[in-house]
Amino acid sequence: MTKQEQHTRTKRYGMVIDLDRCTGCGACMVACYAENNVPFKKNESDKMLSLNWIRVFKVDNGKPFPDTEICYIPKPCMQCDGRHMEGHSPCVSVCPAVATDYDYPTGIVSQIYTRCFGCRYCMAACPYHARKFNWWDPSWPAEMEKYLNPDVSVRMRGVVEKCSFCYHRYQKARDKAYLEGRDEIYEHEYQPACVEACPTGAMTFGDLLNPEHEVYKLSRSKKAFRLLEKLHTNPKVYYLSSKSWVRRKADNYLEGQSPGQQNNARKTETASH
Amino acid sequence: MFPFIFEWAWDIPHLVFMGALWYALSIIGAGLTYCILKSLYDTATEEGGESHEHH
Amino acid sequence: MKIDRRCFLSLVIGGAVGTTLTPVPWKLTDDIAIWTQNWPWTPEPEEGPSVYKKSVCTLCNGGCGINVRTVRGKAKKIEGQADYPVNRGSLCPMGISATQDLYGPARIKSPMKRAGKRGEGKWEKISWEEAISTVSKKLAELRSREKPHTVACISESDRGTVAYLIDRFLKAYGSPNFIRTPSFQDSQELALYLTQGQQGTIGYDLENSDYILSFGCALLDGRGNAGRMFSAYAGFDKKVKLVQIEPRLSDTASRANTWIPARCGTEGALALGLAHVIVREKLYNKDFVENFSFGFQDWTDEAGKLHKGFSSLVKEYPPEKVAEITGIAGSKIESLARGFAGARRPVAVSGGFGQGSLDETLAINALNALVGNINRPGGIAAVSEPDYLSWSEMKIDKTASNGRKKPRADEAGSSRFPNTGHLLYRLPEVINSSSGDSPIQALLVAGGDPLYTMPDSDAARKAFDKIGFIASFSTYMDETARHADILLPNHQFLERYEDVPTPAGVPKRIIGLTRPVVRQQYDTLHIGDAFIRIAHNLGGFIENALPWKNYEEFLKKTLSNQWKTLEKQGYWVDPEFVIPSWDEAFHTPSGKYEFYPTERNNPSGKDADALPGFKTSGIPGDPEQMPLILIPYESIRIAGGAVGNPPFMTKTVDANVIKDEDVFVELNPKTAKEYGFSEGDTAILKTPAGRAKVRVHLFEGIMPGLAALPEGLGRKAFSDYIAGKGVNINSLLPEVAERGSGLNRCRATRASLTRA
Amino acid sequence: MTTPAIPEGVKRCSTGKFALWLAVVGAVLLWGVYAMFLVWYKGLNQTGMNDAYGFALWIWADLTVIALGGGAFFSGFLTYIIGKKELKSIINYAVIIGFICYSSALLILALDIGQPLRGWFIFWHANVHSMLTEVAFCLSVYFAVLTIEFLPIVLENPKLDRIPFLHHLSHNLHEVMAVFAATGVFLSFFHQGSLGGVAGVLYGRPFAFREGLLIWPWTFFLFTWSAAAVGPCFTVLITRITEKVTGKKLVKQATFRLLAKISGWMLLTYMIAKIIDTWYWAAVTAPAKGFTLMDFYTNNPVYGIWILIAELVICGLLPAVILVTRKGRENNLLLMTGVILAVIGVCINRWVMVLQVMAAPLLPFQDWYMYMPTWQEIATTILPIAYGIILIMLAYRYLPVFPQEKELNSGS
Amino acid sequence: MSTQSDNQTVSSVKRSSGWVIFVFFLIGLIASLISGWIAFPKLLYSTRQQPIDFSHKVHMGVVSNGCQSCHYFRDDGSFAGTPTNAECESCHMYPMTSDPDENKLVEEYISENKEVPWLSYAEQPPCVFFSHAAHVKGSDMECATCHGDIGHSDSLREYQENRLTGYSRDIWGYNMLRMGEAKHGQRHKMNDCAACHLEETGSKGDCFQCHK
Repeated sequence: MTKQEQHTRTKRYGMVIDLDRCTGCGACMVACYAENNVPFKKNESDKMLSLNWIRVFKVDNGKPFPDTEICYIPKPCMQCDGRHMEGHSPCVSVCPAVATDYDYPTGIVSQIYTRCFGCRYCMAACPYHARKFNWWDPSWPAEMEKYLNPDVSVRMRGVVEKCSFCYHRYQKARDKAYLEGRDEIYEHEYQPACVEACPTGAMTFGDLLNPEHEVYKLSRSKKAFRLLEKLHTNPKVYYLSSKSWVRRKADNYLEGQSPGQQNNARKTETASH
Repeated sequence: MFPFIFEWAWDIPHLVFMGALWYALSIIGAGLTYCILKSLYDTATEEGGESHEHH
Repeated sequence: MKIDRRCFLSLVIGGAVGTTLTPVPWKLTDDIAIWTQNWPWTPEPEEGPSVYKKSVCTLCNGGCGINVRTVRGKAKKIEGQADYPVNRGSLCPMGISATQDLYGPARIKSPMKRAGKRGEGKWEKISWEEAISTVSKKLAELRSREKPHTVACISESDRGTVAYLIDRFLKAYGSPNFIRTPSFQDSQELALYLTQGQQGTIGYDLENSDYILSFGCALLDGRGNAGRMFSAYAGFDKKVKLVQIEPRLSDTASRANTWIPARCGTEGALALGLAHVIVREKLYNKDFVENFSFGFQDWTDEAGKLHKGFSSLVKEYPPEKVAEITGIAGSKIESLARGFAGARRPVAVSGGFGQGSLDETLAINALNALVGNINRPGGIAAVSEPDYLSWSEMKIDKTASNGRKKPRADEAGSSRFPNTGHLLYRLPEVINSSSGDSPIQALLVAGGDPLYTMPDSDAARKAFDKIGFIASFSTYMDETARHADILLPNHQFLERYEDVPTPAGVPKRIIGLTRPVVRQQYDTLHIGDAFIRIAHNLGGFIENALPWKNYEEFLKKTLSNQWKTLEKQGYWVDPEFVIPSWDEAFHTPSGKYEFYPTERNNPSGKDADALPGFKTSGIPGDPEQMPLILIPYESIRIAGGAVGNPPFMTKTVDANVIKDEDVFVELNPKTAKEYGFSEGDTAILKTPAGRAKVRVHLFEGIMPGLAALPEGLGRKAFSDYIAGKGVNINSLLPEVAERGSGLNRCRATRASLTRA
Repeated sequence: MTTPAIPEGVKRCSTGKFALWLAVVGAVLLWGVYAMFLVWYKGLNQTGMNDAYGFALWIWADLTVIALGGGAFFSGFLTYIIGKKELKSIINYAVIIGFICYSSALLILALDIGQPLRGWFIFWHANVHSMLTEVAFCLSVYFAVLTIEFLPIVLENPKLDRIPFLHHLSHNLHEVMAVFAATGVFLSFFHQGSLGGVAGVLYGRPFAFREGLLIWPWTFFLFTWSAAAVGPCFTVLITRITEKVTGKKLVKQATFRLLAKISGWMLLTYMIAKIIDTWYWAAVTAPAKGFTLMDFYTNNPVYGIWILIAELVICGLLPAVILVTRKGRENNLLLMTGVILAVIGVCINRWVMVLQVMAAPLLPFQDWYMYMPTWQEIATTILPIAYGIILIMLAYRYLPVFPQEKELNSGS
Repeated sequence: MSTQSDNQTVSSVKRSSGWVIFVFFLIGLIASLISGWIAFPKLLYSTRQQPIDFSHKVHMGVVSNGCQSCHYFRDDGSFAGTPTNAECESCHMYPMTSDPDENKLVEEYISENKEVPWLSYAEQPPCVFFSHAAHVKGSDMECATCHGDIGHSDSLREYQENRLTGYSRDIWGYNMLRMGEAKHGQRHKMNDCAACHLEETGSKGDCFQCHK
């Protein structure tokens, strides 16, 4: 059983998205749909009725032509660590049936569709709208069921679903490691579909605690920030941007507060953990 | 809900929460059982077939 | 013993008590819950070993290498092929969604013939024998009446084996009408021919450039080859500058280091303004300009006539004047010119507003010549096709040779447009204006979706209605297929073999191999096989011209030298392709790069018409009646070409682009206020070509006075997941032919917006 | 002939008239039932909810009927535990109203979940950290208590009372009722609170989030307090409406006044706590998360600061003042105004704690989310009202609900 | 509407005695117990035979690498599970014996190029990710620990399928109440996994360890 114990060495898988590099092409969304069997409807224009595990938002700096700037913000599930970095993410503790849980070995917030009975409390709790409800029975026209990925179970009507950081890829990578007698998986072996598909390399994924992983360095960069930092949800999705207006769009600031101060405050807080 | 269910853990939250629940349930259960048994007894000790008068 | 109601009650109570002591209620409760977890109508994908197969995506002409994950013979997921020399692992959302096209409802599942009126959507299933013989009979009949030249074939590409096969078929048959669908390549190829004397495409070495000046080319919005552009962009370091010139803050503009919002259609003037500064300040590459170019200075021809040179032309475009035309400050123009000329490997890219006129393309190309970045790393280079398509000349009969000599129906190559190769734009006008029989009697649509993509689609449909026989070889039920008489569906690209020649814009010579990653799903036939079988049916010289058993045999024989490499790694890079040095590169009459394109078709004979001068923008429409200018914009999330959006892509589109069935027209808040519109209002958009119902979206990033609509919407065919959404921008854009080249001068139009 | 179904000594309308009204209300009920089956058969896409509005009209209705049904537990608490004998004359009706409210709440919950056939997971696989688990357990157990409390009233129907076993059962249940009532009060304190906790623990939702005591946010206590305050008001209101409709005096004025007085003081103390809570939230909790108070009340078509004023002043302090003053209670019009305002106040409170929580945007680049219920949602929300009316009609007609009715109407 | 007449009605009717009522209660009780314990399980499960009776015993004697000769791991670490024709074909392209089951395999499946529709006793629902690698490679577990001693069986037992859920009966187990110690190879519900995990690793495991 020693092997087993080594495998459970705590990781905190996280993502860093360089907003300066994101062109808003939507490949991450499409790759996610294809990888995770996300169904679609004829009318997808109501984004609050549209299943998207990752959605790319278009934001602008609000300045008039020609000083306008736009920035795209891809937003998957933030896989929050919770207020005191102990897995008390906003959604996990509210689920009455333990259908969503904090996976301690990886830091990923799990969602078990067959356990969920659709009370939607987790959706009310999530400040990022990362959680989506299956309002309809999923259906695929023509013979499109053929492209469904067997590694990810298809969700039935009436349950909540969300981004899992393509956890099934982690499961598969571990299988391979077991077969090859390794205790650890390599950084490149476990990459979510969106990160892999990003055609401009704006997304990076890995263990935030492992100094050898790229995200370790990137998440500690001066340009790094997270969405709604002030709610103390402690997301594991970091963003990079060289523009202060982008950072201002990522959180709420009272009159006179500047994004920089907030960031520094968070840095010292994280350091103390 | 029961100790043999996957989610069960012998920790303080479970003991407090489920303890209170089972405590309430047992009071209700005991109360109901008492009432039913007592009523059965009362019915049996009365003269059979005789209609009842109001108290 | 008396049995009464109470006994029955007792029995029931006993039964109820007993039942709770059996597994029945408890097991059923659990099993019913498990049943909800496993509803039979919720699909359960079959497990199996993952097998990855390499291929090349042909949904657009980008030609990206892909890696397809299959499980038990089903295509599951498409990823970019990391080592493919074009896209290097990057892939656009369209390519990722191709599995939806493969298995989707838009597929034509068998050959069919029309059962109702044209376009009515009623079809009758037929056998391949019947389909092939119907087409053969029609073609044979036209030939027997000595009218082979009234047959035309529309294709999306004129390169690669399939195009070659079809062209060869037409030659043997006797038709000159092999027509490629229009694209930004048209003006670039023409400009390349006129300035460098080379047939081929312009390759832009964006990967090695350090200053990319894009004249409205939607590099990151899906123009040309999105996969390659994304991978190039991913490789840009901080030193690379991207400058985007266009009036709307597109994704490309938003990612650019500098966004130059020049007025719509004035890109050519801006290029000349930049050239003015470069010439005035002598920032140009003297070696190249003095030794390897022609027509920079004024020159005298053999007859002794003095001609104006390029340097004299640009004198007419001082920054102040260009500022007035373009709306970009003179100082900005100067700094831009200095930045461009001062960069180590600058490159100017054309391709704005769809096709771009020849004048504009020549002016932009001249910038590359000025800085001497032709055939240099980070610059431009002429890329001609590799010579693997070298089948021996065939014998043709008299009917065929007579037919071949007839002028093309689209007037390309005619005295009016002698240098232009393909002019599909012209076809509707030629047909509609002809009295009597249509100059085209039979149309074979072997690619593209002309009824959707052509400007002024009403006119196009009218012209198509005059054509007696239309056969579509489309894989999908697209707009043109819906209007055809007979359908001969091609395999989807994930089911077929095909070679993919170097995508336009790539400065290399590459052949990629599309190959079946899944077995054929429906009763379809490779388009190459269809033509071979038609040829065999027609017999004679035509059969002899296409002597192969099937397409696969033809392909393997054609690529016999490269086949092994192609099978192994999925692509072949021509090791012999060397970009020639300046003294060997140019095949123009002067043997040099021609700033003054002497070969240019110039009926007026004036220098001003030969040189790429700026003609005041020819945006059609009356400014009094139609005060706005409508421009199309490309979105990487909406496929604007022949293949319609798969459901996945439409799902990514924002709610302020499509809402239910409506498309949003982008307006600057100032403009909206001027006309009294606010966010979400419905409005009627009118242009000289048509009218449409739209909604209003306010966007600060668009120039006041403009209105913008996305390309790729308003489809009437394909699938319920895209059809009926929004407006086909092409139907609102009138066609304006450029004098001399016949190319569409400007993909913009005047428009008015009124309350619905 | 058989035993009369109608209790002895009281007059009820003719069977025909009764049936007619039953049919009218029954039609509304059937409409609701149809909508209910639509929702169960086709799923929650029949509603106006979306991913931003995981909770909507139903959860509001749930919270509201439970708050209003709080009259049962609080009257029970006053009657059986504090020993207010005067309330015996209204406790039966309070229990029936409570029973209607709680059964409706459970029905709505069964509708509101996406997978009703897995609903039992909430008990079986309970997560003890979730406020919703606490709600589910306390709600269902308390409903069982209410049923037990309701049972003897049903058994007092003359026909049922003839059956010896049931007669004894009714008698014996009465004997130990205080034990059940006490258990009910204990449960009710918790689940009223945990309903408040549902919103209050959402630390990702600054509009709802409140700090608190141990695991309970302040909303936990505020919800219990407000239900205790307004529940009796609702009992008074429904009793008065019943009196109006039947044209009879059913409960003594003194009982109404006593309930109103207790409600008034509860409401006043609740409002003081609520205002302190609001102030602390606006001054400390929200700013720590980057929000000012007005961020929650601007830039949207519905939620203006009016809603806060309506809840705290017009439907909070005002009725509290009316009900605590003797003159206010003794003036019939003022009393009823106070009672109605208090009921509206708690409805507004539950509305904002559910709907406005969902509506308020969090990220600066997001907008307010608006929501419009579908007819299916409205029909199923009206369904409990129709069901309640029918149950009240039946109870009033066939059960000895009001012990004082004979005495009060002997003159007529 | 008089109580008088009603009284008469009631007292005039002879009522059945308490004993009779109790007997009826017992009849109800016993009937429901019998139907619940005996008839219900029979009704709930349908029984099917494997398409071909396979002898693990015979094959174990022939192959070199034990179970993994046929039930092998793919290179990517995934477990191939039930063998497909591709594996059987290597020996059974043509019948090697006169065994009727072997002949059936060759004639009906291999030569027809049709996969054998084996019924998998331990097939987990689609929401479950079961890692054979973690158990067999990571923890060196024997196949028999979960699947029982099937490797030495001469014949395939019948397959029972739950009519409601469509799952093999081996998931729930043959004991309707799932009481007592799990018999190896015949109980594969989550709690069975958890029990073993708790014993072996000290933790029941996280949800995502086995769910997908």
